[in-house]
Amino acid sequence: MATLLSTTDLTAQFGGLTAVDRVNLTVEEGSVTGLIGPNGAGKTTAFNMISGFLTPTSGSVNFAGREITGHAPHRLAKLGMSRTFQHTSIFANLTVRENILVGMHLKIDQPFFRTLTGRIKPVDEDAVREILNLLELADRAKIQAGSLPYGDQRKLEIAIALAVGPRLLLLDEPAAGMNPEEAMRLVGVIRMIQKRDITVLLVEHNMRLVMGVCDRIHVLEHGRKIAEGTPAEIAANPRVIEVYLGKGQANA
Amino acid sequence: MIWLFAQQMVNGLVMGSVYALLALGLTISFGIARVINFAHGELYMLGAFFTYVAAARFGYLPGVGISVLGMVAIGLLLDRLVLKPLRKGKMSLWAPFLATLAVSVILQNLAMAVFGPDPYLLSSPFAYNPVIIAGLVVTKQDILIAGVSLAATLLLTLFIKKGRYGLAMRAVARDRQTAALMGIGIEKVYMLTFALSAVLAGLAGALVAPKAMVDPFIGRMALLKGLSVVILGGLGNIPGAIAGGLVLGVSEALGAGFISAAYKDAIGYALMILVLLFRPEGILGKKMRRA
Amino acid sequence: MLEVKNLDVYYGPHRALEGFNLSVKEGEIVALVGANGAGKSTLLKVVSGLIRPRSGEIHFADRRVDGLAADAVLRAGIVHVPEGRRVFSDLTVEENLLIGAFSRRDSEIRQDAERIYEYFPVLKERRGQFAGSLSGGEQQMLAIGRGLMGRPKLMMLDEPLLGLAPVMVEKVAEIIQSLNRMGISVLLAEQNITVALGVAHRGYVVETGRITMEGEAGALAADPQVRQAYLGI
Amino acid sequence: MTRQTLTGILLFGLAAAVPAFVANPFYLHTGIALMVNIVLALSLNFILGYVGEKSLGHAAFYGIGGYTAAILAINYALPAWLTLIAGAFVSGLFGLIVGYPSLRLRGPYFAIATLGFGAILQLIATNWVAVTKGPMGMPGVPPISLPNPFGAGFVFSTERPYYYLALIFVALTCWITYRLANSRTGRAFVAIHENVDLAESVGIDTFNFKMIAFLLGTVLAGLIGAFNAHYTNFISPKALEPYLTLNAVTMVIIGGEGTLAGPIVGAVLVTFLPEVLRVAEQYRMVFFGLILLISIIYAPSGIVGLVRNIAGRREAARHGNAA
Repeated sequence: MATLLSTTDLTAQFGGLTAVDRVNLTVEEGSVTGLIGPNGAGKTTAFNMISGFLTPTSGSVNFAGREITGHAPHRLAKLGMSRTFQHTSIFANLTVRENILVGMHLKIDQPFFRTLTGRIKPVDEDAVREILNLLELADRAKIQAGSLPYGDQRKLEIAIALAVGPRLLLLDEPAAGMNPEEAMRLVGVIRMIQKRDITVLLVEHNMRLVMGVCDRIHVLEHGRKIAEGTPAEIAANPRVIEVYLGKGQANA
Repeated sequence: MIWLFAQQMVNGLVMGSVYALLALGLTISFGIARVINFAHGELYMLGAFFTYVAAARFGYLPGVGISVLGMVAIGLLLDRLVLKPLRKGKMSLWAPFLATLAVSVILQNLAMAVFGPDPYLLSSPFAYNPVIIAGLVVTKQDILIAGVSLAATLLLTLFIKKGRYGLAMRAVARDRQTAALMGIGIEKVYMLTFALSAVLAGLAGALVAPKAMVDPFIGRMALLKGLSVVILGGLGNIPGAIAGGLVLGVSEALGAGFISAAYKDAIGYALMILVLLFRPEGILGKKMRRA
Repeated sequence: MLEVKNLDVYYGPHRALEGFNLSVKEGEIVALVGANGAGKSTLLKVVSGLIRPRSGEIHFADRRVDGLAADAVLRAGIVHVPEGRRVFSDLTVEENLLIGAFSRRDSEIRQDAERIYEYFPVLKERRGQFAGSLSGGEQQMLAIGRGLMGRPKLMMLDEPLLGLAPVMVEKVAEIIQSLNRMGISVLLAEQNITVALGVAHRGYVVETGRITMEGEAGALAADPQVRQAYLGI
Repeated sequence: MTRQTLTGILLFGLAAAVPAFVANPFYLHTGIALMVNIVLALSLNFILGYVGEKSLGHAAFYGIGGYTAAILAINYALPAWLTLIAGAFVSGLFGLIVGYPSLRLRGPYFAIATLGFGAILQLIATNWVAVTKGPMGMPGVPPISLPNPFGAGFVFSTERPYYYLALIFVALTCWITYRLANSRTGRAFVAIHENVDLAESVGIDTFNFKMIAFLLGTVLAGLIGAFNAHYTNFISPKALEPYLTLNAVTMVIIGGEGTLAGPIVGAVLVTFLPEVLRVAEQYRMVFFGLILLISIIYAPSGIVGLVRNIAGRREAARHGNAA
């Protein structure tokens, strides 16, 4: 497998505080990779630097063979990276279908002036339906997104990110606020995404989900990477157990 | 030439201290309550008119005092009637924007209905006797303006640094939720903020009125000056507002003296646009994140 | 002392707490453990009056306190030290302490501040510095000190160990126990099971807005199921 | 053909038939004033309603269009078709200059910059006497005339041709708005308004699209400003007055931002409501201020939004998903 995404000595400082400290991550093409760590470990900051929402203080990000450090998010989307956000982030006043259409922005070839003169090209309805079906949202297409139940809103977020047609999908705490059944169904969704040759990098607190779905896991603490490995390796790693459960649990 | 320069510097510092007052009011309402008050100019206008009405019976200085009391009431009304309903639910930055814009139009046109469009002259016993100090001409009114502005600025700074509610204001500005956990009545802090902000604007109006005319439209220019200063100094930045006010006053006076009096007012906007282009966080501000 | 009955809390359409029951008795340290996003912070915020519950009741010292504003809850004797410490970074250490006593009108505020400096000498050294310049552990001490300035009967601590270096974790754990010895009851919301259940008398395990286990702290610490709920193994 | 298109065509047919039945020039004049307001409101709607940037200097662009047309027509005797285009173009050029630095920034900077720009422009119009004739304004802007290569051109000497030209501009503006609604660009506009981070993350170049919306708005405002200068034969610094901006903002907000029908409804209300309610002249602006304020506090999505919400709730109820 080839490396799709890598960071080199990625660092973020705010004032005197170093939120992310020389972190090296790699994400193999086709894998589901997890980024975990206790709250405040710097996961979301790292995520924001990778996805272009935050410019790193130093270090670099490489994606699909080119350096993308500090590129604006819309440029990264063009290169095949899309993401979800920690707090539910949808277009609340648009319908579910319109949310997907906005997600397909880059796939619709229709410059501004053609909007005014030429025929408005019909949208690729098959693609829309496919995404809606994948996230089990097909029967909600005409509903205003803001009035969906919470679980459906979280699914819609993923649907929007998939509509971009990414090679790499970044999921920021996709299971936050989901009940256990919903979280387990999310495992199925992520597997399906993986089957479609989309690489996934996820930040998540729900360990059951992380252990169940990831091929590889990176662990951050205090802005530094403290471990990397398969779920089994991570679960057995004394340093990780100490971080999560406190001292003395490793040999319990 | 040197005399002209010095004279314009003095004139500039006098006006600059007024601009600083205006900008301080705008800056605390933005810094603490996240509201850009587009009716701030009308508060200035009301301060001048209140003084005009009160001075006719009680004389100028008592008139200024009465006007200040009136401004407290106006500030509280603005917060309770207009801004408080907008804080319910999710507060967007925009709703208070447009709401204060509407308030600005209402106040301006109410003033017009009451006083008519023609300018009034507010007379002050200090406005007519120039004093010559080291060859520079100033009126007592100028000295009063600079003195009161300086005193008000100092008092405000002191209050915010040392006062019990000044501390509360800073806490709310930084983190509203945690401030609530400390037992700070957030609504009280907002009321205080807008009362203070209105007093600062009204005081500026009351002080400048004897130097210029009073009409229902003077607020528009006052708002723009205040906003230019606030952009110059950095939004929500108190030392920035003071420094920005003085910079604007001096640049305008020098511009009027050496370039063109007609475009004196354009200098502020030109400065503002330059700052927006090259240093949007303001001269004294910290670097901000790209959008 | 604190009695939470049948609490339901919603964020918009999303249910954050469901049929939540919990109690803290006088003089007790109670640990509320569970993964991130389980609802621990939400419970604390509801108790301290930042969030309104949809249904259920909260009683404190024989008074009903649900629906009260944050300052009224504080005056009733409950102090909430929020997650992430949330010290006011551009206020000085001293100002942070003073603001913790904002709800008080008595004349002993200064004395209390001195007592806290005695207790946390590091803070005394830095009393004039901006709180933002303190290290994580020092900020946590400041947050606790600030909370003490409100003279609480019950102190609720939200993730006080988060992101602290191991030495600091032990130090803060000791502080929690000594608070308790001063006669303050403690509700401790924490991810770090070992420390939390180590200092607490009783504990509750929260998963996705529901309490799934409760009991004596030692017994919970020994229960393999708790560990499983955490690591997903 | 959708019901919406049908309604639109019907309305335009009706509007086009009006001059055939109405001879009174005052009524036609009111109709023209209404249509100028509609174009102004719809042009602001691209900025305020679609991408959600609070432009507080819209009158300035209307005024730029007017002054450009007036100066070119009076001083250089350029034909009206050219001055109208020039008015639109110059206004757009200034839109570019103002938008470029301020649309990049988040926060209130754009609103403040546009407000300041409006003030600078009024200052220039009042003081640059050599070009603008100063505060008294420029009378004698020639009427619009259509060129005729074979003889005398057709001069607009009555209200009727102006009425039709205004109707064409309304149709053009409505057409653009309508086409945007279901297009990629229109969706990008709304997406930026709703959630700028998410919009950026799906590949929308948000700065670029904000710029497009702003240029669209300023060009159309300039065009209708130029038209009005020819129609009234006059331009003065009054055309740049902030009250005009506020009128436009009121129309967009009370009607319902980000829709086609909203600003039109708003324009109708702002044009006729004071007449119907017999609001005294000097309280008219107080009245607009109050309805704007009430709308912001109690009906932030405007009249059209209220209607839609009711309809939307029905839709959700039908699907059994009202959460």
